[in-house]
Amino acid sequence: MRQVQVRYFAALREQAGVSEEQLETGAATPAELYEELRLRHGMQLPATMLRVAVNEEFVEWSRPLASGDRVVFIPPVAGG
Amino acid sequence: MRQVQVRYFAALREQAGVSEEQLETGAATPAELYEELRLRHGMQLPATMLRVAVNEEFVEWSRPLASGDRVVFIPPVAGG
Amino acid sequence: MQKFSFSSATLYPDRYREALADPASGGYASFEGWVRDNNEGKRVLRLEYEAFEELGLKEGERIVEEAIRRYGVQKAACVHRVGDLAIGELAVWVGVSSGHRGEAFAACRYIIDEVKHRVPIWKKEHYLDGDSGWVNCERCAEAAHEHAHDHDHGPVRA
Amino acid sequence: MQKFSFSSATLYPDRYREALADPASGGYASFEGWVRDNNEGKRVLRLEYEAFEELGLKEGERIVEEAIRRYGVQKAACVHRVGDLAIGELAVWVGVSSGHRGEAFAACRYIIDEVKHRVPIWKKEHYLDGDSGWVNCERCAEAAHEHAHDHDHGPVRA
Repeated sequence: MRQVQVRYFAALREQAGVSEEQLETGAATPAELYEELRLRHGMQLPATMLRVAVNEEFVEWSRPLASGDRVVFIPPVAGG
Repeated sequence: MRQVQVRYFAALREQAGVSEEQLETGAATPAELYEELRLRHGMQLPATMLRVAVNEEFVEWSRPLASGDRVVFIPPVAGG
Repeated sequence: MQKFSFSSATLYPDRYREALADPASGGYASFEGWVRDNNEGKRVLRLEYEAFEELGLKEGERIVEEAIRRYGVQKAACVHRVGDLAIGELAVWVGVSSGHRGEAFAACRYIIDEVKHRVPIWKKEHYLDGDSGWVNCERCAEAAHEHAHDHDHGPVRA
Repeated sequence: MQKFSFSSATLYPDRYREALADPASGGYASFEGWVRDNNEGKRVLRLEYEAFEELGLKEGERIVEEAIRRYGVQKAACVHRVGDLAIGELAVWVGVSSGHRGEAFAACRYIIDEVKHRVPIWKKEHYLDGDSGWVNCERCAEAAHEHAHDHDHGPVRA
């Protein structure tokens, strides 16, 4: 099990009903973690619509997770 | 003979040594008028490098001149 | 000034421009995004910008540096508002100074295009009809509605 | 504001921009031309702009109207300085507001390009070496030198 921090923004924050959480997870990658959290929070956005960042950098969904990682799932952006 | 007003700007003003003059001319067109003024003022810029305006509008060099016309010879511009 | 930054207060382009001034630069191109009163046929009353600032700062700075390198311009910067904005308020500013105007325009365009696509910023519009939505996230909205609907009829959370 | 104007005093882009603000416009592109300290390898100390204002106003307004029609933008304007300018001073400002940024950039570019080629404005640069010259008018300068030379040795005027 790994201890990770997850932050939520925008539509995901509203769907998760929380902006940040610390959690213990068996997920080995962000992809697995997102599936776990979708079930827990009822988020319906598929991962294909998102990007993911770990420790404030964009990463692949298959990057191995480590304890202490800070994970952010990024819904479609709309700056400007 | 026609009575016309001529204004000079920039390089032409400096070459003519005057910024405006009223004159009597036998020139029937701006092209003829410019040749007359080149001789009088020693301006060496050929008409091919200039444009000409009469009564505050660009015109052809062959446009007939009338008494009371306000003529401006326009050296290469450089705004901005 | 920082190449990319966020601001929760009003933006002042005149101040930022001074930071880009350079005696060797003859041209300055800038772009500003203002809050419009309409989007896709709906009347917008106000909006909110939310950003993942830690990553946004890095990605924004990368974009500005790419533009400087790619177009050989002198200086460039971008500032993006976050928080609540009213109609007509300035949401984003981009400025580029350069020896030549063609490059200034191209770099400015590059920065605003990339910022819109790559920087983690989200815009929520509040409409006249009482509805609201996250822009570019139609399926997010759908998902949110379905979720709310499910929620009315029973718990969906673990 | 007037679509095109001349000013013999400092330009204030922030004021002009306000005149272009429109609740339906989400994008604003602007261009500023600043006085550079160099041109074609020569150090420039200061410069003068001279304009044939009566015709310049008409031609400038035509250019701005062409840009609005051609690119379908909301509003556009241009202000050009005349008189003596120091290094770093603002010589020309162009602003365009539009629903879409692509059109705003294109219209802004069109206006500055056309103004530089069509509006009767002349720029005289004063160089560090004591020389001066009318920009884009190399043969004018030559002609002026030859004239001055002739003049030293005898009258050339009728």
